[in-house]
Amino acid sequence: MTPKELKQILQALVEHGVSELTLETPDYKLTVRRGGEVQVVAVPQGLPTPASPPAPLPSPGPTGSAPVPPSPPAEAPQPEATQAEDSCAGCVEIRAPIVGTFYRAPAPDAPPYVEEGDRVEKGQVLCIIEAMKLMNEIESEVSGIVKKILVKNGEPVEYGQPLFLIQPL
Amino acid sequence: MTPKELKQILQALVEHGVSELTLETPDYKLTVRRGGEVQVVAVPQGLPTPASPPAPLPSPGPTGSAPVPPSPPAEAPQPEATQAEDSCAGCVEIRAPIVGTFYRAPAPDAPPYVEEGDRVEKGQVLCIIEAMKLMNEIESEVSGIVKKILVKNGEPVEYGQPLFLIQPL
Amino acid sequence: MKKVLIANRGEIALRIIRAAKELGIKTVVAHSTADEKSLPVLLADEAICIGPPPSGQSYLNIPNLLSAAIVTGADAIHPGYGFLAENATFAEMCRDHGITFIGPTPENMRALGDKATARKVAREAGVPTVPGTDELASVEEARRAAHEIGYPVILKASAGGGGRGMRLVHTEEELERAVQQAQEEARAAFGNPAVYLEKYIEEPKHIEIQVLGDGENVIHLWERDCSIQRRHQKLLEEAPSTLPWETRKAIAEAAARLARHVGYVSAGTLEFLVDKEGNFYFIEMNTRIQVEHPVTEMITGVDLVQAQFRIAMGERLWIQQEEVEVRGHAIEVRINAEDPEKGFRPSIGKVETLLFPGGPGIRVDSHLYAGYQIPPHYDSLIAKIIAWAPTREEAIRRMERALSETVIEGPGLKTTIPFHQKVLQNAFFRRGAVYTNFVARRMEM
Amino acid sequence: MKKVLIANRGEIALRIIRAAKELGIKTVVAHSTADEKSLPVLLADEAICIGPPPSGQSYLNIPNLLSAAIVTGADAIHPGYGFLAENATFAEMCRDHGITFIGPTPENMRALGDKATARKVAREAGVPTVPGTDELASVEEARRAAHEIGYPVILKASAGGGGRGMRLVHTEEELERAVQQAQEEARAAFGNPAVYLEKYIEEPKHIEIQVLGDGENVIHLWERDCSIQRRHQKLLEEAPSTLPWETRKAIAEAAARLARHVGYVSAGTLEFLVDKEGNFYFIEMNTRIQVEHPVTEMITGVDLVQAQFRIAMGERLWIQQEEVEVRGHAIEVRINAEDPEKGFRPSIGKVETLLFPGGPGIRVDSHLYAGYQIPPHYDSLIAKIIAWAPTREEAIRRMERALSETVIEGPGLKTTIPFHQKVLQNAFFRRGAVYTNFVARRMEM
Repeated sequence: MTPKELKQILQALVEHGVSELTLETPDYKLTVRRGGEVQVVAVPQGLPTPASPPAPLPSPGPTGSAPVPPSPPAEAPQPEATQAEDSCAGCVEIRAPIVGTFYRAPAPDAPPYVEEGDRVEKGQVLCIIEAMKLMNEIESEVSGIVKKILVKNGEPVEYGQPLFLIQPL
Repeated sequence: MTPKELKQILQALVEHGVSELTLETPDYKLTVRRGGEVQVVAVPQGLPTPASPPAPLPSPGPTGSAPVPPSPPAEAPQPEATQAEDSCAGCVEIRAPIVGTFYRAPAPDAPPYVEEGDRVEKGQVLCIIEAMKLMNEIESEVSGIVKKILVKNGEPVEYGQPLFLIQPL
Repeated sequence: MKKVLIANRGEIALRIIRAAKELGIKTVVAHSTADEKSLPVLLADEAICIGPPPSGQSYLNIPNLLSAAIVTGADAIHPGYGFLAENATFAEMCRDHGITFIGPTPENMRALGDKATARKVAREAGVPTVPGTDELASVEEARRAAHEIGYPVILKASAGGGGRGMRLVHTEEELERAVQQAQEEARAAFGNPAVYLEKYIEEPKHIEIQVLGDGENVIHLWERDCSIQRRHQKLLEEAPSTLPWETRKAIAEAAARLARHVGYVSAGTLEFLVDKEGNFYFIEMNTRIQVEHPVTEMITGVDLVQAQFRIAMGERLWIQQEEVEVRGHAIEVRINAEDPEKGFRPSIGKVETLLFPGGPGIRVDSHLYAGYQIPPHYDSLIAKIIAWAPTREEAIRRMERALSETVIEGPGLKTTIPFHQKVLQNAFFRRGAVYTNFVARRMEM
Repeated sequence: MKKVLIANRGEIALRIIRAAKELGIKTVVAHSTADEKSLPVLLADEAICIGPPPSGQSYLNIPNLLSAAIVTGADAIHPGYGFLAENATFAEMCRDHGITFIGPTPENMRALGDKATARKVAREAGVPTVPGTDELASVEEARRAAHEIGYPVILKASAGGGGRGMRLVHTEEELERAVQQAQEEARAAFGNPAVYLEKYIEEPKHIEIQVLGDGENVIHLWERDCSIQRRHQKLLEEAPSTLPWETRKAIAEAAARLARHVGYVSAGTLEFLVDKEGNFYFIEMNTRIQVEHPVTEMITGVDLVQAQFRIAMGERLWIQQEEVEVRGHAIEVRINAEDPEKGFRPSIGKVETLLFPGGPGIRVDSHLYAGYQIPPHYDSLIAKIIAWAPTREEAIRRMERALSETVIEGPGLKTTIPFHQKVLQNAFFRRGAVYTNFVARRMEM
């Protein structure tokens, strides 16, 4: 049993006002007793939720409510290829170094720089981010296979937003 | 189990008010017991401390900053003799049922009703609380030995303030 | 005055502490065991426990309160609102014990305390009251009176309030039966079948006038519109009202005249109903500070609670009527721990996440803090948010902005914020078309 | 204007959100990765990350900011204060991209942006400046000028600021050596040895005038006294000042005249030194909203940030000078995350317990929430508390009351609250005897 599973079980106990539980499975045996004089103040001290939540994001738009990039450590001033945590174990994440509009091809009628499944070399152009009418080529920081393209053509991207997952080879 | 996992489990226990837990898995057996009177405040989110603390109590004076009586359970409307927790195991606490001035004797020149070490009977007068020029006799609710007199003669007392510790016999 | 005992709790206890602190007067909060960890107890110079949670044994416990004042050396008592605030006997006992009661004299309270006496005083002062009768001796008397007043009329229980024993009568045919029903209901509810009859005012505004008196001089600080009510509970108040200038002035002057007539001392409020034609009728006087006093403070700049203190210390009124200047518009919402989706059922609990609004024109009066457990023993008011702006339209938008950034959360805790957001968005409210049955009619609640 | 991009952070970003919300304008907060969990990001309609924590790469990153406005469809940018607020090039680039810059025109900024040009403009408008010279070519020139102006005089670095390259000279004997020392220091600090000379104003008050212009009309909203400073950092501001009425009026009118002379657009502030005789000297203009703008809002009832929006939308000034009415007195304290006992050293950390003051006359502008981690990358201002009351004395007591109920606590977190409490208690401060070296002289800090 993982700590996360245990947490879920405890959560359920609290929600249903259970004070004692014994559970035996082939894998484990669990006994829990709650209550007595225990007064626990576990305070959700994160970001408060305002009475009216922010308006839903006009899609497409890069905002805090869009798929949030795992926040880079505050000390790392430059967004870099980092280990992707979610969908692709061992993958490297290529993030937007500037704010702008994401284009997969050099021109509207040209073929995309890369497709999912393509093999790319370090330094190869993956996409363009247009910012203030300038086209900025974004290069791959590793050699590998493009596992996932995370942004659609023509969508705005914010600083640090993950663009590609690349499985290094 | 890693120390980190253990920490997470303990965290979860605290958060869900668990007082006792036993967990047996093929890998390990875990038993956790958390204290009886445990009051855990994960985050110091209780009563805040203002920038300038309340002025020190003009002694003698009954205030929140005076030795605070363990708060009676909210449901018990009447202050009653209760198990004293601190200085005298098994003692019964006699508390002030009204607000007023505490007198140990019926008159300034009379001897006190009781002294520490005296044996008292249930119903015996222990002291007087003067409120609005009326003398209210406070009687012992148990028979026993007066272990401690908690208030000085002539001091004001607030509702619920402990006055005597009596060891029942 | 050196030290004041505050015989109240919650936000008004805090409000009184703030006024006293600013005047350099020490504070003692008298509290029940349930309020031991309340913000007023923390912020006062001293605190003294005066009884168990039920208010009958603590906040209404006169011997313990007086005794608390005596033993802590307090030379004054501020009663706040509710509890003992309008209890003439308590005010008298304070006086007998040499303790200044911060409020009107017992004589003021008795002259205005019950509705019947107050109506009589109003008539003496030439202030219109709702046309009506005394207790009805017979159906025949009711018939004569109703004919004279003109239908529709309303029957009310002499002993009662809160809607019980009330009957609306549109025509003479309905009258006899209605009188009988009202009497039966009144007997069942109050043990007294006596009823009286009044003119029924359709869709009235509830307008109240704030006055300040020093026993000789009385000034008014204009009106508050408290028409947004649900079952006679005020929920949202504003000042000034949207009434025409002449009407506002006429009501305010009538109110000041009445208060002057009884030599009123301290802050007080005179309540009126105003019909669509601008006719106004005095209903009753509240001889105390009101929950909604901040809206008047916001538009006049006068600190009403400080004023209560200063008058109680014997100061003559330091502002003349001509010096009372109204600036802009203010709205107060009462945030109650109630679930507006479930019939405003009280919703107690622990406040875990708390974020109050700030910025220009926003005032917050609240005894909440993060971690505070709302006790189940008292009323459900947990915060007042007041918005000021140069115009009513801007004040409404500012209040909407303020509520959008407010967070009061805890397990199972519900507040009336969503209700207020709906009121503020309501098109009738926005154009000032409010009256005492607004919530029932326009909000369907 | 439909949507504004806020190119700032902290309390001013929140202030701008509030103004925009009340005007029905959508908001996008441009933020660095360090401010991802900030209150403005939460409360805005949208948020967009524009760079890493260092402001050079985020809040000063013009391409990313403009690009952020373009991709989010914002048609306006509000720069707040600091960062790009007074950058004429940025304002120009906004214009070039069809984005409304909420502030003065680039031309306004250039006419008033640097001190030397601003002094010239002031002289054209007949507004007195501190008597002084341009860059000194020789010690001989310095001698002649000092003789003409009269001792004491002060030498200042042309390229500099913040005290370096400054020398106070009391007599002609000291002059030559002082010029040489000042030049050496200026070279070392700024790579430019040029110095100039000015009349030294003893114990001056720092008085600034708030103006609002629409390009043609300019009104003033009276003054703020910002004399309570430490090392040129303002710590406490108030309005009105304790100067005599004639002096106040003369300075305010001079300021409005200067702003009118350049066809000023938006909100701006003109700074003056005022000596003991009431002579006043223009120093510089801040072509943006200021940290201390709330004190003016409190006494005039005018929302200055909303005014910036309305002017940017092309509205003509909706208030005339005669309609600007001052009511009461307001004081602002800047609460910084600094340890006043350790030389105001920045003290960052997590805010665990938070309780802001409330009640009458109190306004709080702060981006804090319980659980907020103060990032180390930006300035240390964490909250502004503003107290309003009918008189200065009452405002001081109200501020003391407000600070006594404020709690901003976290492990290792220190704030300037104790410093402000000392200032408020200071007898010289209480009688209005403040000047720019008050903190050094009266507080010994």
